[in-house]
Amino acid sequence: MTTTSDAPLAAPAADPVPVVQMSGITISFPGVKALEDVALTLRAGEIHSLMGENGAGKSTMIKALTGVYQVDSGSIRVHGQEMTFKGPAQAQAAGISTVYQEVNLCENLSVAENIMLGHEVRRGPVIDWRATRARSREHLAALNLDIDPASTLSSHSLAVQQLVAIARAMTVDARLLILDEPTSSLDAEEVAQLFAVMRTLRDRGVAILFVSHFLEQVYAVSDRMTILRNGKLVGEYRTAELPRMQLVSKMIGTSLEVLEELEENPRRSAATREGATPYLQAIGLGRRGSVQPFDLDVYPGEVVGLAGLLGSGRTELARLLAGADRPDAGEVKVEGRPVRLRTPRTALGHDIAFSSESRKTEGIVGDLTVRENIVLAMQAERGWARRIPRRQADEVVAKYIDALGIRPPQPEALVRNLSGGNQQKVLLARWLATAPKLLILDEPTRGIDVGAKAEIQRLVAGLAEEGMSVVFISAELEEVVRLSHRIAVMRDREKVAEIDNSEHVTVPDVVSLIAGSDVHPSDVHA
Amino acid sequence: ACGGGSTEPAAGGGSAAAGGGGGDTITVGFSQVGAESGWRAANTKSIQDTLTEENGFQLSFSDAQQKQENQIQALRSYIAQGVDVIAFSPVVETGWDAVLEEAKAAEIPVVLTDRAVDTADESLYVSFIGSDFVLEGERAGTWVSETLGTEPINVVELQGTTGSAPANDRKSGFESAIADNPNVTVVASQTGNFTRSEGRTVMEGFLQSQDDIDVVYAHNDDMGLGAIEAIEAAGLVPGEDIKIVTIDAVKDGMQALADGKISYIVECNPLLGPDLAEIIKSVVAGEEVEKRIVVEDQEFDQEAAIEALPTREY
Amino acid sequence: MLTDRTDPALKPASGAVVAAPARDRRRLPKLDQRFTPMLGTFVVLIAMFVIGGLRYENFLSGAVISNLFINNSFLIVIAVGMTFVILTGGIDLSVGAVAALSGVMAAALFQAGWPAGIVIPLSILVGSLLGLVVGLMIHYFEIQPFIATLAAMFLARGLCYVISLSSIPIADPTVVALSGTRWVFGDGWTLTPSVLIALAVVAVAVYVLHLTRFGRTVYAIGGGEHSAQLMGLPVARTKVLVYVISGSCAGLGGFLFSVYSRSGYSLTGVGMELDAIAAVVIGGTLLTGGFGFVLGSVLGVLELGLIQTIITFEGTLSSWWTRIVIGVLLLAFVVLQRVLVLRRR
Amino acid sequence: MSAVMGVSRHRLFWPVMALLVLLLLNTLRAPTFLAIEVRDGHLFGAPIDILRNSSPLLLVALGMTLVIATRGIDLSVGAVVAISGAVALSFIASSSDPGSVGTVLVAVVIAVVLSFVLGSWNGFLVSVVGIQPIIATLVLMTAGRGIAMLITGGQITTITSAPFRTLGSGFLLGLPVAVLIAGGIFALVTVLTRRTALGMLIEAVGINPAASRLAGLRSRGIIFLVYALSGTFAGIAGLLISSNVMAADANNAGLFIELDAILAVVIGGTSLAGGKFSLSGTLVGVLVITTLTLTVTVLGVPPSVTPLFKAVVVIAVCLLQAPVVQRQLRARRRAAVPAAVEATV
Ligand SMILES: Nc1ncnc2c1ncn2[C@@H]1O[C@H](COP(=O)(O)OP(=O)(O)OP(=O)(O)O)[C@@H](O)[C@H]1O
Ligand SMILES: Nc1ncnc2c1ncn2[C@@H]1O[C@H](COP(=O)(O)OP(=O)(O)OP(=O)(O)O)[C@@H](O)[C@H]1O
Ligand SMILES: [Mg+2]
Ligand SMILES: [Mg+2]
Repeated sequence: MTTTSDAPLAAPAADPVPVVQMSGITISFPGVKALEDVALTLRAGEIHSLMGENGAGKSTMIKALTGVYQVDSGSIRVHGQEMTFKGPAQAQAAGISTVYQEVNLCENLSVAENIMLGHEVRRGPVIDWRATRARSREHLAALNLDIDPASTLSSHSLAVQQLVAIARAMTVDARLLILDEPTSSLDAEEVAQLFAVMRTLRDRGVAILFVSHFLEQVYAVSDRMTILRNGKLVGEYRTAELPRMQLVSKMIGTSLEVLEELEENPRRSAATREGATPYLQAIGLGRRGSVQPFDLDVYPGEVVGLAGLLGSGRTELARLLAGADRPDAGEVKVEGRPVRLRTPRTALGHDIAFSSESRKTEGIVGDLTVRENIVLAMQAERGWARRIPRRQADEVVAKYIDALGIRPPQPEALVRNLSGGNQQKVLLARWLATAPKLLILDEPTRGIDVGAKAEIQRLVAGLAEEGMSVVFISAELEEVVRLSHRIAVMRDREKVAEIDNSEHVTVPDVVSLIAGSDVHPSDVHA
Repeated sequence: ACGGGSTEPAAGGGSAAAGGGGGDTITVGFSQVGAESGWRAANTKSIQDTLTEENGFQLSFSDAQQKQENQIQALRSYIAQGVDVIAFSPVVETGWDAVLEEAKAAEIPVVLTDRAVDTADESLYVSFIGSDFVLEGERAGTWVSETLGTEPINVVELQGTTGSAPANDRKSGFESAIADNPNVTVVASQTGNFTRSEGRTVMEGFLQSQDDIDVVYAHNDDMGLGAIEAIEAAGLVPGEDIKIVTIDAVKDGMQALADGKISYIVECNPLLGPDLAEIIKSVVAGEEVEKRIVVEDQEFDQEAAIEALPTREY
Repeated sequence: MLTDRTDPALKPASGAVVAAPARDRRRLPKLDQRFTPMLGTFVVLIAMFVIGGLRYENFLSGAVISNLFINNSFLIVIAVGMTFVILTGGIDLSVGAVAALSGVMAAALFQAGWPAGIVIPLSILVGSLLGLVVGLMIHYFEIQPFIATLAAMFLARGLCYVISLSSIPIADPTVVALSGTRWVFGDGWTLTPSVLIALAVVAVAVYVLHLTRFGRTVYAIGGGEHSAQLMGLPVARTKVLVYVISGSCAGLGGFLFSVYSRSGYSLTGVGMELDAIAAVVIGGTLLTGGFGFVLGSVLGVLELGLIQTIITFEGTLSSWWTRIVIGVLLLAFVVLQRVLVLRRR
Repeated sequence: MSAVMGVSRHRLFWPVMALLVLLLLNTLRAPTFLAIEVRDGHLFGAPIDILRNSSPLLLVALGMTLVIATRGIDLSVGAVVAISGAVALSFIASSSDPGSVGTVLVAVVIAVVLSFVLGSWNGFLVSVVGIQPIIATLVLMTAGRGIAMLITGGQITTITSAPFRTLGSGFLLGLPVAVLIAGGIFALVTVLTRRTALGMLIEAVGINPAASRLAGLRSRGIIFLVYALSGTFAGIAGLLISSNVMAADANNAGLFIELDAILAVVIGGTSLAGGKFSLSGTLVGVLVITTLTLTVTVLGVPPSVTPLFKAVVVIAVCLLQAPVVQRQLRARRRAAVPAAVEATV
């Protein structure tokens, strides 16, 4: 640990005129000062990471730059010229292309249109659809994505949508490309592909602003980083000169405990299941066009991880277990008794809770408060007539705001106004509050900062220890391997294997299963 | 093609018979304005009850729901069906030339009921049966002017639906009748949309804003009946503290007149069926008919009402 | 079939990169899904024609079908404008009153001796102007479309009354010629200038919605206004323009109606906005925006017209039965369409 | 000072201001406008008239608020008003003893139950069949008046029955019975939605139906319920309206009441996009509309400009509530406050 790496950098050596220079940026929302006197400098030919915990103000900073929010004070210079953008359209015209944190595309339109809207190839005033589609296909190909550009966006999983959003950002010949958590639901391969593209762009002289909670990714790709904490600037650093531990301590502002915890997180091994009845048993459960019939047992106190590539059908499998979609084959037993999970409500009645991967469309109820969002499922279970008494609700809400570190810690805040990561925490709180016996978590750690991620992992482990069953889906295989007692592997919408987790199982083992090559037969029940 | 009884046994009647026609029965297509009021319902009933098969008619009836386009479409459809006579109560006064020319070209005589059409070419229809709205307003005005206007009086007016022909005409008729009597002043005038509840609400407003109201002139009985409710609710006595004059003479209005709550009613007779039947018969027989047949409208005061009430049909 | 060529989703993109077979299996029904509501309307329409044809004499004739278009040309135009608005997730309640205003104004100006060359554009422009005001109110003052257009409805109706309380006949030679001209093709098939104008409006609308950036922005706004904004699309301008279009269509529709009836009257078009909205929704457009087609709206108008035709052909219904039967037919149409859509899914 | 500013920032500040301004206008025209006197032990005066005339609209608007909160709309309330009145009055008119309390009670129960059934029908179409609310309720809107006419035979059914008259025109404890009924139901709905979790669940369904479903809400049941309630309240409103004039007018009872109700809901600050709703806001909205109607008469606005006048008021209220205007006003006030402080020093 040297002193130089700790101190903010001196004046940038390279390009005298940065692509974007923001200084003294202050933005407040009713009740929250989201940003206070923050500066950010983006230079041509550099990948710059914006770091900070959930709610630190990263997305707000980006929106300030692109004119979504108007700054209360501060200046924005683009190529040395003072600018105030009235909206994203103007920022785009000035060569700033952005992928916002929540996928902001039009689900009703085709993939091609989402990529090309506003830049369609035209012949005179008429859109040339053939050329437009061809162009969009090129952009998709750059990301190694071979989907039909004419298909409707809503027919694709969130990850694909995220890639489409990135492809869209590439259509503009941008001088600055902003990516706000673009990798949160991508798997390793896609991330690598994205990074390759980012590097190419950087070498071409494009400035890139990158936001991610994955420290590996930040270290792998970025040249420089700016750290925010609680809406205030901590400093700007060269990546190579800032060790991880220090980065985390700067983001969190205190000791390094959390990260250590993350590292020493106990390795799960298979629980004893002899003689036990599975809490949930799926027998030949399937749905045409969505998941091939599969068998799956989840025992009390067990974490079952689902591993698979993008679009391998993990989400669809989870939805069948949660009553969100109706199966057309097979049966489900809960504690040995056959049940029919017709709706999420019936599943909830059997103490099965499901947290969806799309928090914006299927998770939060934006215009309700944090309190209401947290008690929603609890209330649904009790029925409308018996309102949860205010005091009990307050207790539950306070407990989870505290336990999950939801920020701002105001029960009356509208969930819509929370940062992405904090919205995710609210959702978790909603499900935990129902005290489920089986908790199905689809990408629960998406967009959550390191500290909170460790917190959630510990929480899941702890819940399992107390006897709760958990089905855990994550794009991060490490996480799956670290947490699960058992891992079900999905490929092409089919459950292809199941491994009992142990010390010997490694991420590459799982990867090879996903890829379709063989592993130690002893661990596999295909 | 006509599927006959096999597909729709219940529907065999209407169109098949209309098509088969011939004989003595006269096929008539009648397009009604709509069913917007009790008056209209009585009018419809009178026509449907008169133009029956026993009386030698085959009636094809349609309700335009106050839409001119529906009515034009109905007329075209009658032309296509080749009825013997078309009769209709136009929704609006203007805009009929084109379709009437088509009827003329198809040599189908057209009889207007209740409301006139505004056309330069009077040969487009053979006859118009109906009341004269302006005259109704005049008669109401004359009565007010002559009976009550011997001393200075304040009149409030409850108008019909803004822009509708009866509202326009009854207003102007009344105005012209009271024009030379300086004693009669219309102090407030507002639309009550021909309905009781709006008549009541508007009257409540008048009672709040006007210090001294002597007479209410309502464009129909219903608004007058609504006004009675408002006057009674205000602790006044209709017929004594405030006199009410209305037009229409439906049963409820006549009852109120007999009870002394309304002071005077000018009739607007909806029972056009018999007159219409007669005209149609003459037209089909090729006889000359009068271009304008003004329906016999009576006027009622309390005594007349008591006398007429037991035999009142609508 | 202009859309065939223009909409990306219609053709299975021949040159597409090969997708996984599992995905392909799902895509086929997916593709249809956007068209099923419209197809549903179409199938129901055909079914009604067949049933009507079996039930009534002369029902399945060129005259009846031609009349369906002739009697509804103005509604087609208005529904086209409404489609734009509803596609963005808005609604326009003012169209009926604006149509009346346009007609009354035209009639009044003709009465005052103005030439058709000035009156016709003016009567359309008055709609555009009101639409502009409404659009600005909705976008810049963030007033909900329902309320802004309701206020515009009062406003337009009020202006009608101010111009004239009674109906004004139109004697202008151009209008008389327009309303008198009919081209007859053989067995009852007829075309009028109004129908031609309406069809032209439909064609232009299809072109604009599917082949211009503006049109795609309309759909994008319906899919998510916020997203569209973040994508850097000209949301403000598009939203305002959509109401201008609807206003202009209402103006043109009102003028066509005044041609149809050769008069202007301040009470015309009461409830026409509901007819237009119903037609658009029956045609498969979602009120929440983003999904739907102009051609669907045309089918919707024809469907409503067909209900009216059936009522007339029935000929024995009393006033109240007329309403009940209209309600029941409407119900039958939408439920049947719903069933067709569900089935195909 | 800050208290004043706090008040002016309240959601309902501008609607309440609009109400006060209207009352002021009336008082200027008729100085005794606000006076309430006691006649025969009853309160009497324009404010009482306003309250009594607001009662039916308030009932309809209450149901409408809940329906709108779920992203729906109920166009059929006017028809239900007509049917309810028609059924009750036909029953009373045909009974042997129209004046007995028993007869009236039975009539009221029949009408309310029938309205509940009609509301449930809408709920069924929307929540189970899945038809878009505007079309689903359009069916009953169209057919409903036909049904009402069928019941009354197209005539206006008139009755004389003292107990029934009490509903609309009677007094209890000095207050109009109608006001007590509407007030009681208002209180009931407030308790029902705010003392139980129903309000929150309705809002959740309106804001994000997909998320609500996954959270385990029975959204079908909730949607069904709000339409059933809307129908029931409309039915009670129908009883009040028909009792008001002691007649059932199938054609005109409750005509366009749906528009007034929606307007009231929106003036009260509930968004048509669904979600958060405010019952007190609806109450204020209803009072604004009823007062506006009375104002037109009191001020002597000529009928031909009445719609214009209404449009201006509606636009003014909405513009003042518009976020943009609010921000401007706030900024101006902020600027003005320091100056004022300086002046006092
Ligand atoms: N529109 C808004 N209204 C009120 N508060 C807001 C609004 N937008 C953001 N905030 C608040 O501003 C703060 C910063 O949020 P921001 O979205 O920038 O965080 P972030 O750093 O992007 O977090 P995450 O990693 O979770 O995405 C948060 O406390 C958030 O609640
Ligand atoms: N309704 C649909 N129609 C067509 N394809 C669909 C539909 N729903 C999902 N898909 C496709 O099916 C695949 C499986 O989706 P699913 O969400 O189950 O994947 P997953 O394993 O959860 O992956 P992830 O959530 O990481 O994207 C995706 O590639 C998606 O594009
Ligand atoms: Mg963020
Ligand atoms: Mg998934």
